[in-house]
Amino acid sequence: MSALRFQSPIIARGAFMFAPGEVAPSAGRVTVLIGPNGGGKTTALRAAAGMLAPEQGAILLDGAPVHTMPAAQRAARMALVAQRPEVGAPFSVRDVVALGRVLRPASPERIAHALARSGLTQLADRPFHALSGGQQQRVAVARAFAQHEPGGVLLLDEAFAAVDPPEAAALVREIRAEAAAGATVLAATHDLSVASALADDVWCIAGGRSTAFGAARELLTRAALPSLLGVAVAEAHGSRGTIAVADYGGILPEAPR
Amino acid sequence: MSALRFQSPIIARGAFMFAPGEVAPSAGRVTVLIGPNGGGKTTALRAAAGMLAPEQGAILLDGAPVHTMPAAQRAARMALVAQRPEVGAPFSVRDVVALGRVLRPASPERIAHALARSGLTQLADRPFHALSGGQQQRVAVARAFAQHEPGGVLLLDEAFAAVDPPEAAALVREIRAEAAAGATVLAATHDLSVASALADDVWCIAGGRSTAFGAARELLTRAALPSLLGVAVAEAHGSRGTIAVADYGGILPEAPR
Amino acid sequence: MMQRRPMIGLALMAVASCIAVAARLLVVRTLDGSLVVGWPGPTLGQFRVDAVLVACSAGAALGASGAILQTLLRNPLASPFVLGVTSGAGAGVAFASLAASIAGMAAPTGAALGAPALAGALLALGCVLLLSRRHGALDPITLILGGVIVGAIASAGSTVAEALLPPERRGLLTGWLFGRIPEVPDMGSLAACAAAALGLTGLGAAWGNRLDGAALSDDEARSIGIALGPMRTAMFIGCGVATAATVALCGPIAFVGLLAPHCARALVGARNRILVPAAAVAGAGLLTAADALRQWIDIGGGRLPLGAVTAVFGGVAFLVLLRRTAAGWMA
Amino acid sequence: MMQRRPMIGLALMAVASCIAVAARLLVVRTLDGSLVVGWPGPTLGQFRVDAVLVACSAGAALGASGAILQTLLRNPLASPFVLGVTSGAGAGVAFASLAASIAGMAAPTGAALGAPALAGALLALGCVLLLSRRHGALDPITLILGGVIVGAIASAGSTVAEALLPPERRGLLTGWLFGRIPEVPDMGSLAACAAAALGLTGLGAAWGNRLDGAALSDDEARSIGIALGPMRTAMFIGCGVATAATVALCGPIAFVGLLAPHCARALVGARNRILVPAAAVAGAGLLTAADALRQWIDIGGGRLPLGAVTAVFGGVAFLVLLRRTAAGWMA
Amino acid sequence: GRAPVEGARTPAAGNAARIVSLSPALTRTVCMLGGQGAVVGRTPWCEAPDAVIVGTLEDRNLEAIAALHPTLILRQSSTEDPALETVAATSGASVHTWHFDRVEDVRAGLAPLAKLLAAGGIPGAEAAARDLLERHQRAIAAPVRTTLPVLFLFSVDPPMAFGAGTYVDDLWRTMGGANAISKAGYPTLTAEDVIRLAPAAVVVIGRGALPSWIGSASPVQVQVDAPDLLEPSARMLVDGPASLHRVDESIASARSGG
Ligand SMILES: Nc1ncnc2c1ncn2[C@@H]1O[C@H](COP(=O)(O)OP(=O)(O)OP(=O)(O)O)[C@@H](O)[C@H]1O
Ligand SMILES: Nc1ncnc2c1ncn2[C@@H]1O[C@H](COP(=O)(O)OP(=O)(O)OP(=O)(O)O)[C@@H](O)[C@H]1O
Ligand SMILES: [Mg+2]
Ligand SMILES: [Mg+2]
Repeated sequence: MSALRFQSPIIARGAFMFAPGEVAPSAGRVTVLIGPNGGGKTTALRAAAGMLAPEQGAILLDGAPVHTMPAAQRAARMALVAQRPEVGAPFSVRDVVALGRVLRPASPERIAHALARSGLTQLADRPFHALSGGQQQRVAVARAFAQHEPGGVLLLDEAFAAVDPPEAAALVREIRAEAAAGATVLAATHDLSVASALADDVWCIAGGRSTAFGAARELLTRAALPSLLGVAVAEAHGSRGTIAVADYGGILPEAPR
Repeated sequence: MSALRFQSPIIARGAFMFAPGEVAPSAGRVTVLIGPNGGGKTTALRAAAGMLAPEQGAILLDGAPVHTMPAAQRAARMALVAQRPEVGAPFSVRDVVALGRVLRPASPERIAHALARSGLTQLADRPFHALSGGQQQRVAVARAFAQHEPGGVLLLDEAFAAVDPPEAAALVREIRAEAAAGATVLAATHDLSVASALADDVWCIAGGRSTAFGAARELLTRAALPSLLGVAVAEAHGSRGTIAVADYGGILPEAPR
Repeated sequence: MMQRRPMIGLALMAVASCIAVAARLLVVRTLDGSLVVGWPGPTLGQFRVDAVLVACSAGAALGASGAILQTLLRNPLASPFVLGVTSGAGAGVAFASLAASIAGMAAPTGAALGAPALAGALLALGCVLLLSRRHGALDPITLILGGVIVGAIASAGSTVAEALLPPERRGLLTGWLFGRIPEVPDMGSLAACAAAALGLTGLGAAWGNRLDGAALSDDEARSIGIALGPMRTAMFIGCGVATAATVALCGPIAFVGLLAPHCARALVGARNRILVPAAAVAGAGLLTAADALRQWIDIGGGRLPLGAVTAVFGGVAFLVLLRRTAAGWMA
Repeated sequence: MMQRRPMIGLALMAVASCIAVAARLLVVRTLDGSLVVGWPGPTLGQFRVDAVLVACSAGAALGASGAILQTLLRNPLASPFVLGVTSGAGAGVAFASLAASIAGMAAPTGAALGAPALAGALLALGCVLLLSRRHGALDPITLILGGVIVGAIASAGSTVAEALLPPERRGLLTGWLFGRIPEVPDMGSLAACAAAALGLTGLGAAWGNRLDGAALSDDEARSIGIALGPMRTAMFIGCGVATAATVALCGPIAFVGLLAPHCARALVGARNRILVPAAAVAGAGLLTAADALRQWIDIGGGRLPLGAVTAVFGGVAFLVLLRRTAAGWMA
Repeated sequence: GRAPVEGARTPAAGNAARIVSLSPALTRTVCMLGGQGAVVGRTPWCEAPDAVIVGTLEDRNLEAIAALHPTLILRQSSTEDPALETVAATSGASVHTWHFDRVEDVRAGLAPLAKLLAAGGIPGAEAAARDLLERHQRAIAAPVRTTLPVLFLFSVDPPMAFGAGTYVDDLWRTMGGANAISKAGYPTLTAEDVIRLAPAAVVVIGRGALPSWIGSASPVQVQVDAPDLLEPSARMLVDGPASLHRVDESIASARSGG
């Protein structure tokens, strides 16, 4: 089980300063990142993946700073799904997913399993660029599945944003299963229903600072969320627990709107 | 008020065949497109914007086929927010938004107003590429606002997917206001809470075919949605009506998960 | 990096170009090695004025073409050269020389080279445009590759023609293929080139916002009302014709069309409304400055070839700007 | 278009290349104009064998470099030429010739050109790499622009040196700058080039999957474990050295490094594990075929220049593939 | 042991010379020494129509040369060509390299070349060489009338001149003339340079229309179609002075007439 730890890293990106303080997402749990656009969720995930060098402080993976770790070593323990996947060559879906194991042995079964987990089995031989937006996003998730080893770190940057509800439900199950198997999962999302299903813990980042870190049960509530996100929240009672939902308005029965 | 009409267009994209039959989104109403990944939502919106030429049938804007309409004329009546906005040059946010009026007079006030509606006033002079993913998506929406004239058509392809809840709430209000002012709005989304707030009508597309078209009140319900989308649905009661929400699971009180 | 004050950059470049013009008009180094400053009287003065007019027209046409092509092809390596037009013009001239030689006529020079250069350039442009029609629309990647290949084949054609020419005629052709700023230009060619430069710069500035729009994805560009296909075709033809006019006047002049837009972009930013005129000014200044430098440098073998001076001078200028602004092609 | 059967494409190319080799070895056009098939005996046969070895080594080195560079720079116009290495080598040779001329020594030829070519190439490569370090990592756009500019400046340097050379030495340099396949190569240079070609092809194939990974965004490439910075640097140096070895052996040979990868990509797809060897095979075949063709074609002025035959033959092959597969750089 | 070569011509009987010349100037000189029948291989620019083209100095076709079974291979260069030596060895030929820069180089090369031809079964060659040298000496003995500096251009766009130390400069100055260019070599000039030089006359060697600006450079402009002045061959030695005399006449009459 890997231990990921934000040790007061400070990262300046132009006018923006990322300074979340001390945060340690727990292994075996899913930590969901929420917060306003430009708050720093992507910055947090990229920094956790070693893509950004902190000017002060550090982000540690099992005690070692991630951004100075050799890429291959880091990749063996940590997989990232970027907010905007890019593939600059005419590869097939399977080719792209196999890249998750570019440095380690990749049995065809393993790749096939990763494809299946993201619902891509039918699409495996299609050119990546002939897929729809949501399908492409699922390819990136499948690549992370192929790369991920039990007990590693999974960093998901809005990996659900373009995914349809049934596939999102499947991905939620898969990711929770990884966490149950010991993975440290850090997932950014704006979708409170995804967050409700996925989160053990919630980390809220705004203006580059942590504004809250705690159990989902306490933070993903009608009481706590409005002050964290600045939006009205309603609650639905699903078959497997309470679901928080942003209240943008809804459907009024009969009466004209 | 513009009348947009899908007159049994048939568009083949590789193995995929888009053949939705006769569909006419109403002017003055918001039609929300839902459906599985790869179902054809983006194809529908691109075809509506005149980007794809139907092999049979047609998509008509006030009786004229959109894809043969001169681009400038079409742009004056129809604005598109693409699923994946791209800006290939180092422009500022304001520059990008001003492109919405590239062919028509653009008063600085109009651009400023469009920026304000997407919550970008503070970011107007930042380079587009220094924005976060959600901020970039809002820039694309602001460009469409700048372009849109009352009574025109707004085509939004998952324009909310990366947007944070308070800004999504604001955009929902702005878009509903446009519809109230006579716009024909066609918006694809996977987020049922956005759909609940936005939709007058719902158009469900799967496998390139329309699987349902009807009033949101009838389709965005716990009864209708599971068969349309293949996912369990819960309902929340917001301050302004019922909100449908995908039931991926939720937060269970106290007991360990 | 975002450019906040593009007008200041443009003004700076205009001033630098004016200095280059003044330098070319007023300073020479004579063959005996002394620098002479001053107006040389009407005859020689006319030479200098004409050379400046040629350098400014050609430089502006190449700079504006390069800026437009880099925007439209979304490739920082794009330049009038990649359209294949330059090589096409070279091949036109080479085959005209060969034909004259076979027919026993005098080798064509000066104005007589304008027609074959133009013919070769337009032929190459036509081939490239035909090759890169895909599903009815011009595809940037196919266009860029098609242009390079057509250019390569045309260059090969010139090489062959050159190899077949008798040696005493070959020098003439080789001299032409190096590119030069004629001090006594053919006035028709000069007028054509100046008109092309002005027209293209004006078009680029007037359509600057539409060109900006081409930086979006194809769908988004079309959705804001840009008729992408016709605009690409029109702009490519415009750039091709301007380049052809330049080659007819001066022969193939390398690098200006590549470097001037990058220098301009580093100073005024990426908005085409200002970038295209700025690239035209940069091209004019660069070529005039290179021609002026050529008049001053004497390393023992007579005047240096224009292309060499342009590449060194423009290259160094670009490298400085590249380092200084830490801005490149993007962001 | 997706390529389902890359191995078939590779086999096809290998067969075509073998045919080219056999053709170069066994077919010549005699003085009276007829094509004759047969083995000419040991002495002349050795010439043919050596020419084939040179063409295959050089073509393979250039093809593999081009494929790797196009992948790493994410630009279909990338080629060994844009690294500035080719022009750097040319400048090295030009200045060596000039120095020899000034020192009153005999003009360097053959093996004696290897050292200055290599020195010039490596110097240029070093400059490009230094220029394109940004925040410690190599930036593709800066590298591509820096390479073009350094190349332009180096070419200008050769032109200047050429202008300063006495005319009887100039021809030799010009001949060298055209590129040629020596029939009696310097064996050290040949061995170096062959080793570079094999090494680079092997490296490209072995690291093929990592190179594929470089097609992802920088973040994603790093996240799957690719040390992007070191890999880019290593690959650029590898391509630079291979190109330098080629130029030392044959002079600057244009287009092969640009065309061979595109031909290969059209036949075997974009996976580098196969693309790099395929581009090497394509380069070897292309250059050998061009050298063979050149022995057969006589349009009245002796053999055609190698560069011209390569450009026409390779260009036409590429255009056919481009049309046939309707596949290009992407998707 | 000579390797059997496909398409080879039958080797000539006895010691008859079979010459491959890789230099137009050397080809011309060989012909003037009576060896036109012996030239079997040439460059595209050599005037020896019976010979086949075997390439150029830089791009010689080794197989084609070997197939000709030459006895003499003539080059004009400042470097050696080891590969060519290898080929020559297979057919028992010898490779001879000259380096013609100045008039003296051409003069000095004449006797050795004639000796080679004589040894190759062209008996009159040595006498012809002596005769050529005599005619040359006679031709340059007559002084020119124009002593003011004259500019010799072999290209007008851009202007390129015969500078100091070139064979035209040598001839003209030996004949008492003065060259307007004091730089060595073949400098490229600008039109303004030419006008600033203000030579007594501008001489353009070659054909083709003269640009109008030449008129501003000097009141006297002379154009001569004198190929003998464009290559360092024996023809240059013999006919070059005559061409220069014609130039001198034109200059003199133009000056007195104007
Ligand atoms: N360039 C293309 N070439 C071939 N097929 C394509 C191409 N683009 C999309 N398709 C196919 O068209 C189908 C519909 O895609 P579309 O993008 O319209 O789906 P969508 O409903 O928008 O999905 P998503 O929810 O993922 O955005 C998909 O099956 C996809 O594979
Ligand atoms: N390349 C860059 N240069 C300068 N500033 C940047 C750059 N990329 C991001 N930023 C800034 O960093 C801040 C945080 O961005 P980040 O992408 O981490 O936000 P986020 O929380 O992921 O937002 P979103 O919900 O929109 O994805 C933003 O204010 C943005 O403007
Ligand atoms: Mg983000
Ligand atoms: Mg879509």
